[in-house]
Amino acid sequence: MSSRINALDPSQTRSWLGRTLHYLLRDKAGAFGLVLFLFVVLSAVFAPYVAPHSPLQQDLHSSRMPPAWHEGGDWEHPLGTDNLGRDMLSRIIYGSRVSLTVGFFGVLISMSLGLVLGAIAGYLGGRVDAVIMAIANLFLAIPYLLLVVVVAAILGRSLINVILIFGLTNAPLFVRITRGEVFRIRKSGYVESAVSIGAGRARILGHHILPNLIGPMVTVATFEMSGMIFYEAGLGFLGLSVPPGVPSWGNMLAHGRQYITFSPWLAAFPGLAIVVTSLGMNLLGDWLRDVLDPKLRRTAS
Amino acid sequence: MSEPFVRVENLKQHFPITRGVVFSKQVGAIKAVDDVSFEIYPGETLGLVGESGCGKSTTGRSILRLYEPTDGRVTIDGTEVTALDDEALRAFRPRMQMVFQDSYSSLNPRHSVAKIISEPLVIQGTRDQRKLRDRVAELLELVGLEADHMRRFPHEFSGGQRQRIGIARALSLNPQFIVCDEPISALDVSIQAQVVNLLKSLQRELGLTYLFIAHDLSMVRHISDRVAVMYLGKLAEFGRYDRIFSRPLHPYTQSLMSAVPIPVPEVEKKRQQILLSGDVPSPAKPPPGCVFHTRCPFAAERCRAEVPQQEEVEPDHFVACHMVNDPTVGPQITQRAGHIVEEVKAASGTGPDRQFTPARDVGNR
Amino acid sequence: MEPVLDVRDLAVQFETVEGTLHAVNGVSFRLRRGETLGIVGESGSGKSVSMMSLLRLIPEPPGKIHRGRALFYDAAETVDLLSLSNRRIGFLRGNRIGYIFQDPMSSLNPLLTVGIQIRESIERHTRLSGTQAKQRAIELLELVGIPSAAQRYGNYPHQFSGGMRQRVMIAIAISCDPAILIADEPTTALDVTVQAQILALVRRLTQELGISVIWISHDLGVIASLADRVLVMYGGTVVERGDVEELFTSPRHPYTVGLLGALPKLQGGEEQLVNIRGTPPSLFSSPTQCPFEPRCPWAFARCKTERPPEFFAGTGRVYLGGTESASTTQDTAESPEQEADEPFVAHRAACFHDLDRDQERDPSEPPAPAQGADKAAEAAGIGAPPSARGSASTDPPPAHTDSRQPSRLTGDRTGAEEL
Amino acid sequence: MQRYLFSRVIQSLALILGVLVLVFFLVRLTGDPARLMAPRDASPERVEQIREQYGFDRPIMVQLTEYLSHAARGDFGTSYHYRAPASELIVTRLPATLELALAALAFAVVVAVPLGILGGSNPGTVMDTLARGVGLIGQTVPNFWLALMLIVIFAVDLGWFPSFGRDGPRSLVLPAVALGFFPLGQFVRLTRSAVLEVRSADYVRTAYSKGLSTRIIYLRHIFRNVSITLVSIIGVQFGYMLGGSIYIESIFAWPGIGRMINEAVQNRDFILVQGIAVFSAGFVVVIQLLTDVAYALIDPRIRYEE
Repeated sequence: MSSRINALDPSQTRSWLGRTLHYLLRDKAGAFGLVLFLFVVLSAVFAPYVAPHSPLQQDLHSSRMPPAWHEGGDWEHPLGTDNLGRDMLSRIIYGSRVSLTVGFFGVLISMSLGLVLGAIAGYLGGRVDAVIMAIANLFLAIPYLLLVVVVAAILGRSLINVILIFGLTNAPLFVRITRGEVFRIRKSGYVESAVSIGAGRARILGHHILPNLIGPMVTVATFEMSGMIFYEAGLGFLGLSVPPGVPSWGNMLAHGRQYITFSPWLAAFPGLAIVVTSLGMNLLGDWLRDVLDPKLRRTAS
Repeated sequence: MSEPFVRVENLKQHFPITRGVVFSKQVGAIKAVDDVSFEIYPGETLGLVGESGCGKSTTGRSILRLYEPTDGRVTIDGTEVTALDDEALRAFRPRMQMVFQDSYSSLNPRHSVAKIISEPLVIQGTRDQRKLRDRVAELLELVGLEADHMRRFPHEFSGGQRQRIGIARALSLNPQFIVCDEPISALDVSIQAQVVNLLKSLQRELGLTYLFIAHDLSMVRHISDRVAVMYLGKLAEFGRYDRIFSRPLHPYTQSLMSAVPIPVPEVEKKRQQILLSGDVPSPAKPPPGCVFHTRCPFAAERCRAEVPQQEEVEPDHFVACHMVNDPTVGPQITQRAGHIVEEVKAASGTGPDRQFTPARDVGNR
Repeated sequence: MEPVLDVRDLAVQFETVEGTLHAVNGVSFRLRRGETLGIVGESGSGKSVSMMSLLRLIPEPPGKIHRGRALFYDAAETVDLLSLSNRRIGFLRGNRIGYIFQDPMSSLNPLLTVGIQIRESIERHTRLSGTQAKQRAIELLELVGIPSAAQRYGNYPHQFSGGMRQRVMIAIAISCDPAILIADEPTTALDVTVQAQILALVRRLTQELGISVIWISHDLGVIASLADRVLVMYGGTVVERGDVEELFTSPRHPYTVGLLGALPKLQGGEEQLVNIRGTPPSLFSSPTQCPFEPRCPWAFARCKTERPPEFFAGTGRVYLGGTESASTTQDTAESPEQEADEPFVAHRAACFHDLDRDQERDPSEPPAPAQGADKAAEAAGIGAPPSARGSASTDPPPAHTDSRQPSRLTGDRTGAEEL
Repeated sequence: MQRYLFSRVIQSLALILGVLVLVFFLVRLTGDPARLMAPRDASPERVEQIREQYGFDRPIMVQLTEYLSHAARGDFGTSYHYRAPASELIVTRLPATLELALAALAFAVVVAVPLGILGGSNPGTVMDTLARGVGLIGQTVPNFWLALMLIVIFAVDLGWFPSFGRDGPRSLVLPAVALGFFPLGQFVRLTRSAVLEVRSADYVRTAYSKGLSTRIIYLRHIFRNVSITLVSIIGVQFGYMLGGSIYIESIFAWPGIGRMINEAVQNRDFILVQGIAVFSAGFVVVIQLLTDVAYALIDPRIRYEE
């Protein structure tokens, strides 16, 4: 009996989730990415318990202390202090909250917008599709960073604004991807067969198109979240993100830049935090793409 | 004979070719199906045969209104399908079903077999989980799979098994008419026979009417009661299978039949095949007159100018060719038909000396 | 007639994440000068892999030629294709051995003109100058039947139809007058009328040029129309081989028998198609039994424990009208050296059935468990092989009496009696 | 080919027109562009003055028509801060940015393409791991941070290159590396995966079956097909670099457009910002058009489109 079951699937796990986990554990890079990502998320969530000091607590006596392993360093401040004597490690831990909040809600907004508009464009086609795509392509024509900087300068510094900026400027990308996927799925054999058994539009969207969109969406969302974390720091670096008092990686970088010659660690550590977060998410994203992209997996097997 | 179960009248399916920078406009049309008419009688199989791009799959989809036909009328069991509005069409869908060629893509990879097979039932209103499960189990056994396969996913099955799942889904609503769109062409020879035998026995048991689309002439002969030969969006020849296979009169049918290699070396090596010259013209720019005239050895002036209509050359045998009844060329065509059939018949006396035990059940247990 | 290629015990494996895939498992065959050898098999039977590994075209890794030899008797020298250096096998490819692939749509580089793609083969292997090579390429295009070849020379592949592209592929493969042409299902992707054109072309070309051909196909009709001899492959092994007429009329291996019965006939009656139940074998485990056993209606205990070697079968007709001498041999032809001495085209099948048929009738022998309870009744009667008919009186009469049965085939086979 | 080119040019023009309108409305996003442009501590009278000066008090359609008709003549208004025409300012700053972008692109291509090819043609080897690693790092290191770290190491500690200014080839090195690092990662990844894909294509197998040498197969068959992929993303990367130059030019005090954007934003000089945005988008659209032409030149399937 078992010989008649296709031998190509080694896992023998039946459910989709089970297979996914199976593939994750087999891919070391993906698993490592997941660990890094969880590490950042957990430290952001539990910042008050993890951080050794308050991120705002100033101590002008010990300003710009080097990291602990350097001469003049102290394990009281493992990563040193800034010019106001605030603990770098604590500020980095708290800073991750801004980055992750912007990344998470930014992606949430842009993905929701993108899903709705992209699904409409891809499913209805015709004139609606033409209009939606024309607008999306307009946004995509302007260099992304430039667009973000301009909009940020117009809207002014606040967390909500930053989230909105990323949510809105990134939506066209999601629109384009969703539309392409919906288009592809709509032409697929299983949607055609659903039509042939009398499935209505709602059912086709809900049972066939949306579930098959999850894979590509999750993958793109991972990369875009990493991108937003990146660009939020960039905006902070230009002084266009959250208000200057808030500990964020971008603000810390902008601040550290002034002391770059004498106290390079002030800029180095927030940047490293970005690199670690981004690395984790990219590894995770690569892995997700490999696992969730049915086209890729089929050729691999 | 009884009333036709399916009646297709002057069916046209044209796909627009658009071009444009900002606003697209139609600059032409691909005439995938162009004025095709035929009937299928209750409980019989119509084999629709032709080469790639001839419009046979499109015909099947237009009949089921998976494409909106450009023109023409399709009537199934007295209901004019082409006149139904969306709501009525959905309600009518259970009575006409389709088995798809690509069993990999026509089954949603995220859905379990149970979900796939029960989906039509759910759409048509069955909510009782137990009833659904029982019906799925029953259907799986009907197509030769096991009831506990329902928990698995399509990728866990081989091509032949997936095709069985597709058949089970098509059967779940007790349809009367099934369009089989090249259901076996992606399968290995030994698996093809399994699926074809299954389709045949299901037809006997359930009294189904089939439109069987294929490019394999031998398979069409094997399974069909009537045969329609299609070329470039039009029917070349149509009629009862024994009529067509004992006297193929359309020059295209002749070349098709002559081109099929016969697995009997003595015969095959001595055969004089009719080789067609050139390629199939593009359906976007079909030749005027008879679409086959560019490759037809018998083509005359008339064929270039005038579209031939179906003519009944003998009872239940229609040919769309100007030359068949031509006093000078007609006999040549008939003679060629005789020659081709003779060559093929030469093979019928021989065959393997051993018999393989036919599996008696429809499944593969 | 002398051989041009002698393949012995070829085995090819692929390392995959799921384990080792035994794609080809000890394939031996011989190709004689000027003949066309057909190789039949379904997907996964190893037919393409074994041919590609002869020219070492399988990607390594994950592929690996595990063992075997492939002696190529070229005009000047004899070489083992499998142990040549990369440089020397490169010299043979496209020069002495031409290859045509299955999918003409993807086998030509879309960015280069067909002319360049033909020319680069000529320029690699001959000393023709640029203009001469171009001239030759145009001649080749004419030879394979491409109208207005000189103009088409500068066209790109996407401007050709599938059949025309396959003609270009043929032109490339024969551009340097090869000794061997390997055609890997070249007509599978084509329509039947186009296939007829291509078959006619290849038949004409190989006759004119005296090329030995290996033609791979899953279509028995194509093999019947082209081949002089046939190998039937299943699960990475050769299960049956023989002269084409004999193999098609007196198939010995249950798989071949089933395959022929599974084909619908353009001419036949209303018979039901033969079901070969089950699915093709998994190749992940190295077989220690007959690969066809799980699907075979005639299988018995021995088929599960041992891999059947190739036994002589059928009438033992010797190719090209030789003597009928081989029929008394029940040699298993285990060693390749021994094979070399055998008459060229003995009909052989890798199946125990004819030898051990008495064992099958033994009531104490339980039916193979995989086949379920109703199998026992089946094994007792229906489908008894014709070689058993009339020789053993204890046999129940066969359920299907085929009036077309040529009588010459029963009783000819003497190997079984000697057991 | 001509039809293809024609349609692409029309599309590009339509896109630029659309961008003009989009930017026009972006600047009016908060509803009161006059307040946006005025200094933070400006008196209401001053704001009112600005409103009149720039005609923000007129109906919006009138403003739009005038803006478009001026733009058609290459007039993007007068910079509030520099007191000079925006288009003139952009043109003066353009050479520096182009120099930097081209240097960054050259750096990225020269390093990435060989690395991607070596990695893709030897999957699983050390070279491949290196290629994948570089591809990953390129995507994860923010260029503004990289720029700072490069200054710390190569300008401050080692003193090999100047840490700011545009003063000869040596001053170009650090900004170009910082700006080109992200495209570099992209190019490596794409080249590698394109090589991986192309080398297992059927036509490459055909080339092997003809007995061609590996060198010829790579040169004639693989690279040509890989280059299609590369050409098609260079336009995208150029757009990215125009944005990235905002950081890099500011950090290295490079007198280009990117730095000017930063200054204009800090000075709330939105006439200039508007001009640069339109100009950059137009620039990217033109680059995209050029890459499409290059694409068509390489790929006959587009050139001979029926």
